[in-house]
Amino acid sequence: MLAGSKLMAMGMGIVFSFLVCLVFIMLAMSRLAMALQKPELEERPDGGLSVPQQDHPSARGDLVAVITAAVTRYRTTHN
Amino acid sequence: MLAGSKLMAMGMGIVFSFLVCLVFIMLAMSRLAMALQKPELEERPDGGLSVPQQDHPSARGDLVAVITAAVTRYRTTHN
Amino acid sequence: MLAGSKLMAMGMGIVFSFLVCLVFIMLAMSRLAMALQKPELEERPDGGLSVPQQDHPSARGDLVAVITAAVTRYRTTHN
Amino acid sequence: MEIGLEPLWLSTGLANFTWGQVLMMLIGGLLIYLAIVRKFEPLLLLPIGFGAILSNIPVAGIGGDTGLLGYIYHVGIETGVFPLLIFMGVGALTDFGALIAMPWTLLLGAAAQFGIFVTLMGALALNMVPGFNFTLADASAIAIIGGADGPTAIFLASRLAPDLLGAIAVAAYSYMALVPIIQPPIMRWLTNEEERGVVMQQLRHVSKLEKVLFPFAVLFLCILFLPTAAPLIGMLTFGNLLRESGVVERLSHSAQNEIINIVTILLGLAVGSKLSADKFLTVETLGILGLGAFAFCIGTATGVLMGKVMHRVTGGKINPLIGAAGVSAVPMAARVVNKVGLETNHHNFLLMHAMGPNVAGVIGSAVAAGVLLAIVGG
Amino acid sequence: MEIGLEPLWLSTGLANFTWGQVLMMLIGGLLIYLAIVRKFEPLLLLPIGFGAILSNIPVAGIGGDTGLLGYIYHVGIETGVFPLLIFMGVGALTDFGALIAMPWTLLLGAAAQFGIFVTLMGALALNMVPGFNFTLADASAIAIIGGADGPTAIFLASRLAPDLLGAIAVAAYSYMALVPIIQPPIMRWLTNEEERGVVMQQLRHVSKLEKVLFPFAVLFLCILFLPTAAPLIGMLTFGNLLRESGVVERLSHSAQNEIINIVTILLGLAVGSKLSADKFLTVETLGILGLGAFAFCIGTATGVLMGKVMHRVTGGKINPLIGAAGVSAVPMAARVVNKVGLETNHHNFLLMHAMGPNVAGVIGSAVAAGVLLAIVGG
Amino acid sequence: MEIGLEPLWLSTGLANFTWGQVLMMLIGGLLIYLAIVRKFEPLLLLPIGFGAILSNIPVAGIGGDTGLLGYIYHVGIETGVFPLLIFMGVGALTDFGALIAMPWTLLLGAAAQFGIFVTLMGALALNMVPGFNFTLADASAIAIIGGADGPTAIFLASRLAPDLLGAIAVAAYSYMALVPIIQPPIMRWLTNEEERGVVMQQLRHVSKLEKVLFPFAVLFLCILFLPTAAPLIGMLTFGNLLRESGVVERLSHSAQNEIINIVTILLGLAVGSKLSADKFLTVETLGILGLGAFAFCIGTATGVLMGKVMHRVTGGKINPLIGAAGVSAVPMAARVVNKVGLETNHHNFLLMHAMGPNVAGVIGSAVAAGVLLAIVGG
Ligand code: NA
Ligand code: NA
Ligand code: NA
Repeated sequence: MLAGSKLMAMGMGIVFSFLVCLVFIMLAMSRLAMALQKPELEERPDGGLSVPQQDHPSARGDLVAVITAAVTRYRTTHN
Repeated sequence: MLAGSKLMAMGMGIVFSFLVCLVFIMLAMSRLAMALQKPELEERPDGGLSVPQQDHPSARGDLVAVITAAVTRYRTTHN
Repeated sequence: MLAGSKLMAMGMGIVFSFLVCLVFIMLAMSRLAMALQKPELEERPDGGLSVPQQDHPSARGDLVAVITAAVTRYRTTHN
Repeated sequence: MEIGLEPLWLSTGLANFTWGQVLMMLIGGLLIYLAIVRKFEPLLLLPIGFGAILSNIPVAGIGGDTGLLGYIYHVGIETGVFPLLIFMGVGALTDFGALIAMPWTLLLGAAAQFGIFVTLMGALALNMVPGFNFTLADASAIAIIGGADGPTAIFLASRLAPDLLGAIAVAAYSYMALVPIIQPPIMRWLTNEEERGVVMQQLRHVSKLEKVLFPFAVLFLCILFLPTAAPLIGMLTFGNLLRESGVVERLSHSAQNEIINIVTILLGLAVGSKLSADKFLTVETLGILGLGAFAFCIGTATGVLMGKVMHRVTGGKINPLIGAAGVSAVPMAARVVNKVGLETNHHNFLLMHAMGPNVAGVIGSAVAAGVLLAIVGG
Repeated sequence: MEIGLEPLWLSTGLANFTWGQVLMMLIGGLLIYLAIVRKFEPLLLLPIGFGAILSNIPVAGIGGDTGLLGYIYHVGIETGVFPLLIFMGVGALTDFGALIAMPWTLLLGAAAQFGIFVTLMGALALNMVPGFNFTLADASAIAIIGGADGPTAIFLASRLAPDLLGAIAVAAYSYMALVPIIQPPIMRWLTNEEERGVVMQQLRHVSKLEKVLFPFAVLFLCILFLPTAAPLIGMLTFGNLLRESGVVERLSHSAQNEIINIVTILLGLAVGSKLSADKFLTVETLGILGLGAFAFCIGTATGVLMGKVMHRVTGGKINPLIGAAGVSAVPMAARVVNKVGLETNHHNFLLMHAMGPNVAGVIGSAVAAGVLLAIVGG
Repeated sequence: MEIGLEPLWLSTGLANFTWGQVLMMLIGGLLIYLAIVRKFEPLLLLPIGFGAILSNIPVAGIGGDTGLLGYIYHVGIETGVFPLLIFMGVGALTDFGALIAMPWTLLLGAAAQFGIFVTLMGALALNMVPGFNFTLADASAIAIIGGADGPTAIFLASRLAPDLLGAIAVAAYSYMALVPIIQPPIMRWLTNEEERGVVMQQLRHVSKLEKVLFPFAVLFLCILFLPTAAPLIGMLTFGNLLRESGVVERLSHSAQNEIINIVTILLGLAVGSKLSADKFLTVETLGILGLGAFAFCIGTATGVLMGKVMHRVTGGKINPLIGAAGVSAVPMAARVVNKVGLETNHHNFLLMHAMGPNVAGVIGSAVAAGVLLAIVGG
């Protein structure tokens, strides 16, 4: 019973903390989403016909860059 | 071969008995179905707008009642 | 590296041989397909209403014949 | 590891073939031919035939313990899961209304199972011929071919005679496809023009409630008297309840489509993997093929004869032809009845009346399988 | 092997029944009745009920180690695979838009989990009654019934108290079906006319990007603080990402249909196979049923009370009724809120506003399950 | 068990993270980003990326032996079942008509496999760089990335180098998505304006019978000369026969939809579970990524060069651009050919002509995989 009440207190505490954190993260996320979408909306109207293929090279750069950075970081930490 | 003929006799015997039993059960079932559906058909026309939600409490009663009965019976048999 | 170049030579050799063989088999196959379909095309117009059911007896003959032949052959080879 | 032409040559099929494998591939090819060109039960015979080819490829070991088909066989057929899931799908696909309207046609489904038990005796009798050595379990698994029901045959064979599974499954599906050839002569020979011309009265209406209660009725009897048939009957009635309950449309749809299709592909391939030369190219296989044809003929005949009995007893209300549908082979056998009936009377459509004994035959052969399991498997 | 009537009789169900099996079959039948006639969560209760019947058939051993249902249980539930795949499907089926528009309603989903932890204490308290002997693991598995979420309950029970799995699953789905009966009186009792009449303002538009980011936000927190909830939260958010990403239509469709349907059938049957007399017909089951009802009541009440708090804090913008939806039981609880709201104001549709706490409740109970696993399972 | 904040803190992700896990999650996130925003093979990269995140969550153990993804990996990838089922689906989805109409384009599919074998040498050469230590089996598994065929790469890697599976699968699908970037410069560089402008004559009609015989022709050769490729070629041709036979519509539909969708979800998650820090965050992964890009470039170049040879030999009837489609990456590479062709002549649609070498490339890389298995796996 003592274990039970301790468990209850902790359990509800964690559930509430978790979901309150989630509230703040969601508020932040929504703000981020709006920030990300506004410039897009402004760009698009005047000639923003972004050709997807042209985006690719940078994406490829991203891929290799991030993985390279990750590997480097990991190796410097571990070796 | 003797085993075979014995098996054949028994096998066909069981298959036939089984399906003859099934005939009678089905006849009984059909009669039951008609009996169950007739009162329903008579009830419905004059205001039988049974509200499903109102049925629920009794169903819940059923559930608990049957399980309680089952548990009690089992325990009296086994303990 | 030596193993690698040997593997490369052999690998590409096999891939090419395989696909060249496949080219010839496909050419043969296409010729066969045309040969098989021409007589059919000629037959059909004048009363070639082949009743599928009438084909079946021969098919059944096929089945038993081929399996019988196969079993016989296998047994003569193995026993 | 050595790289060179010698080891490579040794890894080719050409260097490793045995005659048995070549012959089995030809048989696999024949099954595919029959499936595609002659439309012999293509849903099963095409995967079985292809499975036979794949599993007889030397070196590749696709049918072996670590091969794809060996793995599928182990998971799906050794455990009995696949035939039972197919039986669930059959239940979800089957409307038992015609049988509920005419419960007495269950007797036709019962009579047609005679083919099973006569064949069992026939298989044991064949042991007197040198080269044959069927155990009682083997004979039972062979006999179930007469049940004209694929999943039942595969389920029983996987329990009683796994070595014969390939031959039994091939025979079962081949003869089911041959029903339009095998049955009509027997039906015509055993009936006269007057009997074949009987026009049956229209089926009564079957209520939704009856259809919902029906699976429970069948399962109830099975539980009381023949629990060994419960896996088969249980999954059949479960599938049928999904269909008739009307409250689980999603699940019913899934049992009738996704599940049965996926399982059929995998089951067919796995059954094909049992068509190996050393198990299939034996004189026993010829015996199985012969006994299977025999079983179908006897089952058809006893079904029709029982139809004649019912014709007399009911004062001519029953057309004895519908007894032939009692072997099951749904819905092919019912269609054959309809076709033979139309030969005598161009306006006499027996299809719906034949569906009663036809689905009764499914239950009948599952019951027979339960009997065999109870007696032989014990 | 001996052939005769004696051994055959000994293989019948009649000769082998125990009373417990008969009673369990009746309970299986009751579940099917409730599923078909009363429409109690039929997608789950029908297969569970049928599974209970099948696995209690004597001799057949369908629920045993080598039986179909035992095999499915072993592969799908012991491993946790089935509830997690269903959770993926739930994620793919759920639109979290309402929650994203009103993130504070997560507090309602949090408050309703109070039912879980009070029930945990209740289960431990019940140990003082002779006959009850719940371990902390048992009590935790029972308490999760208050989460009103089937797959979460099955997942947690399969980890913490496999012996109680059958009773817990039955209780969870039964009470979820009873939500329209259990909740309204509590909701009416705890709120006044004015509170119930609050008309909430229309939800703001939620952009596609927010919906795509949402699963990451939830998963991110789960990874940081509660990795034991990661299997559940992970598959839920994965399914939701399949849905919202817009680039994998095929996979999203598959998660929402084929996978969830197939798994539901198999999961239901396998859960049913745990309804065996020796595990189910105990006084503990009565305790579980009682505690489950208690958990639902408490969860509803604390949800509504938190709704009242938010009502005050926001100066009356929140209708406290929507707090009741925080128990999850999607979408039934939200519909109940809508219905009770309409009683006071015939033009006040609360359905969309109740969807926020409703889906928050799904996350809340998965979080609670993670807490229980972290503390009790460690 | 002790209840307190200390053990609870110790069970959080925050207390247990390693840097490697954080980096792998970021890589998982990157893959999802590429899948959703850049539409890089989303059907695979989204589940792979999510699987990477899930399996790197500390404490949860989702990718471990008793975790969901570990379990799926064990059942579906260690056994080879999943890639083979996907290959069956690919066969059922592919129309080989264009290849049958132009059998000589098989040579283009053969030439493009040069990328595989050059990469194999490259991988072995890389061993001279300190930090690299690829065995012949590793090198072979890496080389198959040049085959531009996902299931083939996963199948071969699961046999020859399971430790590298994650990196190989990620590289294969990433570069397949990058085909529109990698190929055009090489194609333009190796051909002149006149060659690129060649208008090819319309494809002849291909009869149903040819399409049915085609899978047998391919399988026949495979059986004779390269049985190690039989699992891949066998399932590909089986799927194609389901499609073309015209008698098993249900099964063909199932292979093209339910099966491939379900397996894709599970395969992606399971491949993602191999993206663990200790296996992925090594200098070898950089080598694999580099070699993969190299393989694609070489394959494209040799395909185009073979196209130029055929252009000469046929007196200018063949547009050498279609050789680039020989790497497979169906149907992306064929679309790229079409696009580059349109740059020179706005009315020259090469799509259908490029489909021939494109599907030839699928067969070619399966054949190459068989060669590698025969030599290296023996
Ligand atoms: Na039958
Ligand atoms: Na909940
Ligand atoms: Na390729």
